[in-house]
Amino acid sequence: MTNTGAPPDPLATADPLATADPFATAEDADWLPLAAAHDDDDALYLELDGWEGPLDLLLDLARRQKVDLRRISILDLVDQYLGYINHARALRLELAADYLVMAAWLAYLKSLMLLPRDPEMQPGPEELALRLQLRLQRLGAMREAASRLMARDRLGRDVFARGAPEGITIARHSRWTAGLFDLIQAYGAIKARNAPVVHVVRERPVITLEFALERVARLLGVARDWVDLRMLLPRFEAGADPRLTRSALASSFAAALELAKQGRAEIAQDDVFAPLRLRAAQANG
Amino acid sequence: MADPDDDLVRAVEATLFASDMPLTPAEIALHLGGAAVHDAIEQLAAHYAGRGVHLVERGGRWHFQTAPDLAHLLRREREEPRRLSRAAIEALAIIAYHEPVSRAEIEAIRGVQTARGTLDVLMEAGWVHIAGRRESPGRPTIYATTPAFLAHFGLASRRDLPGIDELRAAGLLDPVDSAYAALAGVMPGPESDE
Amino acid sequence: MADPDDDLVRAVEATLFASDMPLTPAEIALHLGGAAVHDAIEQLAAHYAGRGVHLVERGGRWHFQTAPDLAHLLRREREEPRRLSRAAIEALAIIAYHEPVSRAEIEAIRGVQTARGTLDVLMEAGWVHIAGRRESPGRPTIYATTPAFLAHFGLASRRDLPGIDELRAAGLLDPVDSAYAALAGVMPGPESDE
Repeated sequence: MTNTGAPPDPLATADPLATADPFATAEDADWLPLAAAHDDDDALYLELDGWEGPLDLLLDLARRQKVDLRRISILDLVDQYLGYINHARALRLELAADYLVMAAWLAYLKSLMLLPRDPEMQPGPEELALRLQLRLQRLGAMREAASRLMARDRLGRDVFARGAPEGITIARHSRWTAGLFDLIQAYGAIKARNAPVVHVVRERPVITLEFALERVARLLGVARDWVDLRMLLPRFEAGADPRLTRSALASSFAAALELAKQGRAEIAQDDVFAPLRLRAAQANG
Repeated sequence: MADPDDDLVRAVEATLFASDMPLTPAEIALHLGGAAVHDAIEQLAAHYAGRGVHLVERGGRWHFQTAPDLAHLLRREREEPRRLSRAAIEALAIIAYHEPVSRAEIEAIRGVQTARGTLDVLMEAGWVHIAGRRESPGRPTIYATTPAFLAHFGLASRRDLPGIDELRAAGLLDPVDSAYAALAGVMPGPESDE
Repeated sequence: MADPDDDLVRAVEATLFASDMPLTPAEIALHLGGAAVHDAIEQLAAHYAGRGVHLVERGGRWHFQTAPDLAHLLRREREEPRRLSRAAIEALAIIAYHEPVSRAEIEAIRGVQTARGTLDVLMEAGWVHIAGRRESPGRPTIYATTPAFLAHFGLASRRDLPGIDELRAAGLLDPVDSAYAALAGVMPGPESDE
């Protein structure tokens, strides 16, 4: 993204190849198995001796000029690069595209440097050359820094931490808490749980269907008049569990349906949610 | 430091430090190209004698270890209040009311198995101890409460534990169902009306 | 030995010896009940300076390690099963010298794309971590080195990176754009010419 080696606009029309970014192309491998990089004839490394892309090859060629990177001749470097690529082609080595892109770009740079200067051109060939040089310096600096870093006394290779440290730990010590009430309540619960089992089947707060059936049938008797179902519910004292009332309504309704099904009662409702009316079945009526 | 003896001492020191297991003098010597390491080991052991780390021999093998008086530094204690589990407090209650009891008896009273860890927790808390073995088949271990138990629960003696009658009066012996019903406010059954 | 200062030195020594990871002075102090450990650490580092084991600081954390000059005696015979690739080594150096740095910036320096796995390898080794995002268009992820990186390469801090001062003075840690601008005597950025 911060690729400053991007060719200027004129370059784009002059050579479509050069519009491609001459840098940032090849991908690289991550962990090398020991000394295996040369054995597998990876087409990407194409016998180019394992250069990681054209900038890497350029840096290596620049170093062969045996001068400070700030003083290298870019023209010589371009010639060396193009010579190398031509040589590789002559040997029918398969060259990765990015090396060729770089070759085209460098050939264009060389032509700019040799031709009479066009003052309109921005950036000019000097700037392109200088930027290339700056990039080579930066890559060279990092490559050197990397090798100095790797040559340091490394933990686990040259220097060692203690082989069998005892380790220091923070022991969590639990302080258990419980109160006397917890204790006697727990005991009470056990005692209650295991008290001599006297099963008293408690009456649940429900009106069973059997109960309702018997009751509704009895109250309905032979009534010829319509009776509101609610009038047939058992009466509870004030404050009684409301669930009991609901249960009575539900089972009485079910009982009414059952009686109707048996042909012993008739049911009528004038409207949705209107009171449900009930009367004894009229003989053949 | 330029003394070759010192270099050997340093090499032995580093070898023992980096090793992940105690080493015999022969193993150390093997590491160091067959040098005679006996004196160097003696020198090192003497050097470390007063320090926070000692060079010690165990069964012919040497290794560094924390000075015994500083071993407590390796474990920093941190106290965390934790509530007893329901199983633990029930087991504790049974022990308190019935002691001494065996694990089988605790389980018989609780009606469920008691995990091994439950009694460990009570012993770790210092409230229960092993009170011997019962002279019965299998000679099971029996458990009882400790003075620390009484102290923690504010009891002068086990006789201060409320008796069954008091528990009943406090409603703590009510069967679970009726206790639940009382809480839910349910009327006992529909009245039989006319 | 009865000197309380000595006791503290011994305690710090034992703690650092026993720890299986480098410790900050604050961590040591926490372990020793909040004592002021700075002087004790200094004393210990001085005591061990000439010995086979050194007490070293790496990124604010202290640990014992064998003396570097004994490496030839201690180097493990068995080969490392895997070695860092050149790509990974270069990416690591670029991160260390430029941190925090984005992937695009690494690629701009190396001139090749960085395979996705390369940075993962460095993070898996524990030497590099994600240091957030840059507040610039695209908000790219930025990377930086870890204390484990400093420990592995024997650096007390990033200032100890070999040659970092010279590189900075020569402008070699600045991007090409600003370096060019400085050389050409122009402001960075696109020139607005006719």
